[in-house]
Amino acid sequence: MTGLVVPLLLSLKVAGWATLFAAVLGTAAAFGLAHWRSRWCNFVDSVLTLPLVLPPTVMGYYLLVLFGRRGWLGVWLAHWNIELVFTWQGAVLAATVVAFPLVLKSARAAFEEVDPQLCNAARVLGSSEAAIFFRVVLPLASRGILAGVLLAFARALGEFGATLMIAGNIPGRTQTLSIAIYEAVQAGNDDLANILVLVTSVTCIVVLWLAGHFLPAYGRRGSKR
Amino acid sequence: MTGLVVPLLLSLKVAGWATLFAAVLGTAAAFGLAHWRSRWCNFVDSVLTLPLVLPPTVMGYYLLVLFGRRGWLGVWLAHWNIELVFTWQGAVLAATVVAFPLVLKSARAAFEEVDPQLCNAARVLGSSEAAIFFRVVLPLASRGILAGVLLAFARALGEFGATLMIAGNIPGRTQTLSIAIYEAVQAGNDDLANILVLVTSVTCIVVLWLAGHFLPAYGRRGSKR
Amino acid sequence: DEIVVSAAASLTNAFKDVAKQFEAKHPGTKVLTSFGASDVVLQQIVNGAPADVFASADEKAMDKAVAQKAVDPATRKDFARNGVVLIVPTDSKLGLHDVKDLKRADVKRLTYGNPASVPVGRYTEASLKQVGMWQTVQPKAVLAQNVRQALDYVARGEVDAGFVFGTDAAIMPDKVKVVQALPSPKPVLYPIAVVARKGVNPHAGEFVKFVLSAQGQEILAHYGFKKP
Amino acid sequence: MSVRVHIEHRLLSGQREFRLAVDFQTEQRRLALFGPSGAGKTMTLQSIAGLMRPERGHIALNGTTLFDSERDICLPPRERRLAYLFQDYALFPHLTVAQNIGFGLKPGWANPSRRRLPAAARRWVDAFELGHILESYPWEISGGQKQRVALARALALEPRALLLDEPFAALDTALRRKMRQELAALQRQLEIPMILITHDPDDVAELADEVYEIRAGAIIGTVDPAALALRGDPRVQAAA
Amino acid sequence: MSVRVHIEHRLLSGQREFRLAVDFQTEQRRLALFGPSGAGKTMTLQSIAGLMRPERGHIALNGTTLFDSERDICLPPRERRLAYLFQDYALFPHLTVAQNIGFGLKPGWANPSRRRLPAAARRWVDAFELGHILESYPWEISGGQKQRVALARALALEPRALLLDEPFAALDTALRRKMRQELAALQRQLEIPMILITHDPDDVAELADEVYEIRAGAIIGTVDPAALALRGDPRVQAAA
Ligand SMILES: Nc1ncnc2c1ncn2[C@@H]1O[C@H](COP(=O)(O)OP(=O)(O)OP(=O)(O)O)[C@@H](O)[C@H]1O
Ligand SMILES: Nc1ncnc2c1ncn2[C@@H]1O[C@H](COP(=O)(O)OP(=O)(O)OP(=O)(O)O)[C@@H](O)[C@H]1O
Ligand code: MOO
Ligand SMILES: [Mg+2]
Ligand SMILES: [Mg+2]
Repeated sequence: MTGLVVPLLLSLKVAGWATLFAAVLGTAAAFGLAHWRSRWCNFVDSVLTLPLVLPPTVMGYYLLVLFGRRGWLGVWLAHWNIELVFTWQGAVLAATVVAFPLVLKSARAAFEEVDPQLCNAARVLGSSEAAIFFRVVLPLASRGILAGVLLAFARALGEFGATLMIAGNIPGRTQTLSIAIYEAVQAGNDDLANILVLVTSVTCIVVLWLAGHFLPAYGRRGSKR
Repeated sequence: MTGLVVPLLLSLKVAGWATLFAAVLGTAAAFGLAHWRSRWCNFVDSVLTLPLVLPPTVMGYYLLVLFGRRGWLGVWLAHWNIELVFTWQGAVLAATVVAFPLVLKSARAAFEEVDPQLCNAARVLGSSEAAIFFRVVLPLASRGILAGVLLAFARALGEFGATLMIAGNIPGRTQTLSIAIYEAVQAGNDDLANILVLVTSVTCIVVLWLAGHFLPAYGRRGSKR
Repeated sequence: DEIVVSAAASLTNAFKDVAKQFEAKHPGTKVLTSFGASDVVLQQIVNGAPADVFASADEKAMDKAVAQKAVDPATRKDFARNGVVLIVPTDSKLGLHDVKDLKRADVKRLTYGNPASVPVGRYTEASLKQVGMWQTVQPKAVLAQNVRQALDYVARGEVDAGFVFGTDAAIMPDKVKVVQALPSPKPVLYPIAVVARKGVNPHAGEFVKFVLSAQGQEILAHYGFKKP
Repeated sequence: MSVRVHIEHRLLSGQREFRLAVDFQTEQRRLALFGPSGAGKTMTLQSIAGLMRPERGHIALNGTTLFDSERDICLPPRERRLAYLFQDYALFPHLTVAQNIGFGLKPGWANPSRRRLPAAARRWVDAFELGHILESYPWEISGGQKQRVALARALALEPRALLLDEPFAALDTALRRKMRQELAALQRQLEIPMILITHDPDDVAELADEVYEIRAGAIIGTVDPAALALRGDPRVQAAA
Repeated sequence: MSVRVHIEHRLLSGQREFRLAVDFQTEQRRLALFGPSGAGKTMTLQSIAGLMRPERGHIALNGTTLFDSERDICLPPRERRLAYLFQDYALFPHLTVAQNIGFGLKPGWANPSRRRLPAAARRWVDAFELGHILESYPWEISGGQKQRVALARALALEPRALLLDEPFAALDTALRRKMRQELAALQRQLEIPMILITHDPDDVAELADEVYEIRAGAIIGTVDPAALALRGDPRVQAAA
């Protein structure tokens, strides 16, 4: 039983933090891109999507090279006593990087759908651009952003290639559900694998389902139909 | 040089087909979910998101169990002389399954944003529900759907866990760019790995960038700002 | 106290057992294990993963670790020996009896680990070259990312035959059948060493000693490994 | 010619409840609904068009039952073939003015071409002075232009009846007068029923034979179009 | 009190070009813009409010320069502190009526609470009869209700000037009269300039001291409010 609970809690912790980071960073980047009217905009967008394109293991390898003891970011972080390799914080880093583009793209599409006339309305009512973002744009784009955040959560929960590389596979410390499943499949332990898959699936369904209930009420304008 | 071209073309072929399938199936499923007003709706949505949550290798394992020579779907397909294991078609299957939820979630959010009043306008103008879908809903949701499709393409291009499992790693036949990168990194062949990563990145950036230019023009209503 | 042991995937079952018995003998010490393909583990250690002990499935990976000064060469010891075997699904109707039978046209697909990164693949390549079968076998191959994947393909009947370690074949006696043990030009040896880093963990040396002790060797033997 | 409407509906929004209970029947062809803001005029029109399904009641037009809650009949809007002008226009934002106007004239699953205007639509484009904005998108035109496009789109279809929700509210007096005449001409020519929502006594005077006054969701009686014109306008009272 | 507007702008939509070249200056406090649909009235008002940046020109209000292309001055809309009524209302769909009206009264990064209405807004809620729909969302209210909410939202702010784009178009005669009086009272009380776009001669008669006629993007002259009332209305001509 503890064999299930520990990786489950670890997975939720890692996926939770990663989703939070990906949501904040992805939304901020998307807002920037949606308002930065430049030819380079789509280019930067494509570059930021790369973590999705590279095989996670390769992503993980580069993270390892960058954040390892000999990597220049790793050396820098060591000054602050932050260690990422073989720690759960490393797993959060891996999952964040991989989940980030999912929020970015969804949020950007959502931001660009917001009627600019409504921003104008807020402007003449005296709102600053920051206030407009939080009071008008963000709520109106929330449905699309939420879709991206849920995708990010699912992806973070399932992430394992990059995690395995940078955080390793240490039961009780960095062995998330995904890695445990991988190991069980590799060990030919089909029964354990099936149980773990079931736990992951149920967890994910429950979380996504709950999130579905927090959809903002004004979105229900379709109810007149 | 051919060592690059063959996996590149294979990757594009696999990612292209997978994106096509994921786009059509994901959009259809999303439309169904956006209009099916039931308590089960969010549940089904969560279940359909599962391919994103399970580690790709595990996804591949289940696909193998299902579509392998002894799997019940594999046996059935064998009657029609369709073989998926160790063929590039298998890679398409793997990439499609993994990319599908990305289209689903983005498209669903986009569909739910379409003003139902516009559907009503089309209804009184004599359009059938199918015509409304193609003439009103789809174009208005196209930005969000496109975001999802681009994510799906990137994911399909980067897919390797599930592909490796079901399509295997046969140079010149099922060895996609991602698998070639993985192999190079695993073998400690950093130079080759870097070149392959560069090729993948450039390919992806170019494709995503081009796609950005096909964004529908009416979406530019923000230009008044 | 904790020690972190990074080891080859083929050692998974055996080393978990070793760790448990080591903990029993040294109360208060906790052994954390992390398994992966030898070369993956190597990369992690080279990049400064906080591991204390490295156990690899072949000499090549350990040589690289030494070359990159990731492990202390003075502590390096071979601790186990293994062998490569040719296996087929138990219900195989092809009637293979020898490596040479792989020439036959009705053998369409077979599998082994990718020689570029998987020790078992490197051993397989050397053996097949020795018996002059490499050119024949290579075009029919599906490369596996590690031993266990090769085993899995055979167990599911997706391929007609495959090459794995003897210890892996022993995991699924009901699904795969060993046809032949391959002669190997160089012995299949597993080296172990203490990772070199600031403030070496004093328990690391003790763990290596335990693996080499009579008790450690007994556990490994239980999982099918031979003495080096 | 006959129009028969008897519907009941209840709408909840937060704590607030709005009850619609509209009942009228007439042989007249040109009707107007008249009443204060929020009285239920739009809702009545939407029920007739099939955009809203009332809880109870029946609706019949020239003997054809469009809706009957007891016999569980509810024709889809498509089969009712009515022209409906939305109070907020509901123009398709992804289509040009020409495509918006041609929308109903082009069957099938594809939208009309970006430039070519169907012949049937030409009449309304000319009458409503829309020729120069055919290639513009809805966000590129003015409020009054939007309203005229919406009206042209609705009328181009040769409908079985006209349902118009404040069709001239955003127009200047001159245009309003011209369009009123066009509409009256069309109505004479096609001999179809028309139901009009308006706050303008001139519209009523020129376009309606019978005026129903609606308040808080219920018809409270008919008003004489001429009397309405006088009642509504203090200047005329002064002049008279 | 003085209003000075001199702006030039060019808008392209497909092949079509629209040229705006508006120039007027006055010491009167109550102005009206009058002209056919598509003449450039809304665009002029948007330029004054800072929602559109004209290519050339300057705009000054009571001596304060809001815009000057030569000195590269262009105050952001926020700092102009004007009340603006959008022709299409532009209500926030994610906020209730109460929140919409209170939007400008609540500074900071959070929206006003769902129910509590700021005291400053109460006057307009009462005057425009919006009390019963405070908790409804914009898609749950009628066209005229939307217009009144938009007007209340704009007026609640104690602005430096009023810019109103067809403020009563969707309202019935009785409401219109009442709101016109409210607006006149506010305007007298605050002593601020007001620019009004309307097609209704009654609005002009009651709310404007000076009327500019605008056609095809340019001011073609002023009109006497009283004359306009007579010119616009055939019934009055008949009665007179
Ligand atoms: N979706 C809804 N939910 C709840 N109440 C609604 C909804 N839609 C409209 N209402 C209410 O129903 C009443 C009638 O609305 P309707 O749109 O029919 O008014 P109307 O007579 O057309 O008014 P106007 O002249 O202002 O357009 C209004 O009080 C409105 O607030
Ligand atoms: N974004 C745009 N691009 C190009 N042309 C535009 C754009 N917006 C408006 N126009 C054109 O500019 C002209 C003036 O528009 P404006 O909205 O100011 O008219 P208006 O006087 O307010 O008319 P109405 O009484 O119908 O509201 C119109 O002919 C319109 O088609
Ligand atoms: O034990 Mo290995 O490193 O997968 O051949
Ligand atoms: Mg209405
Ligand atoms: Mg206008």
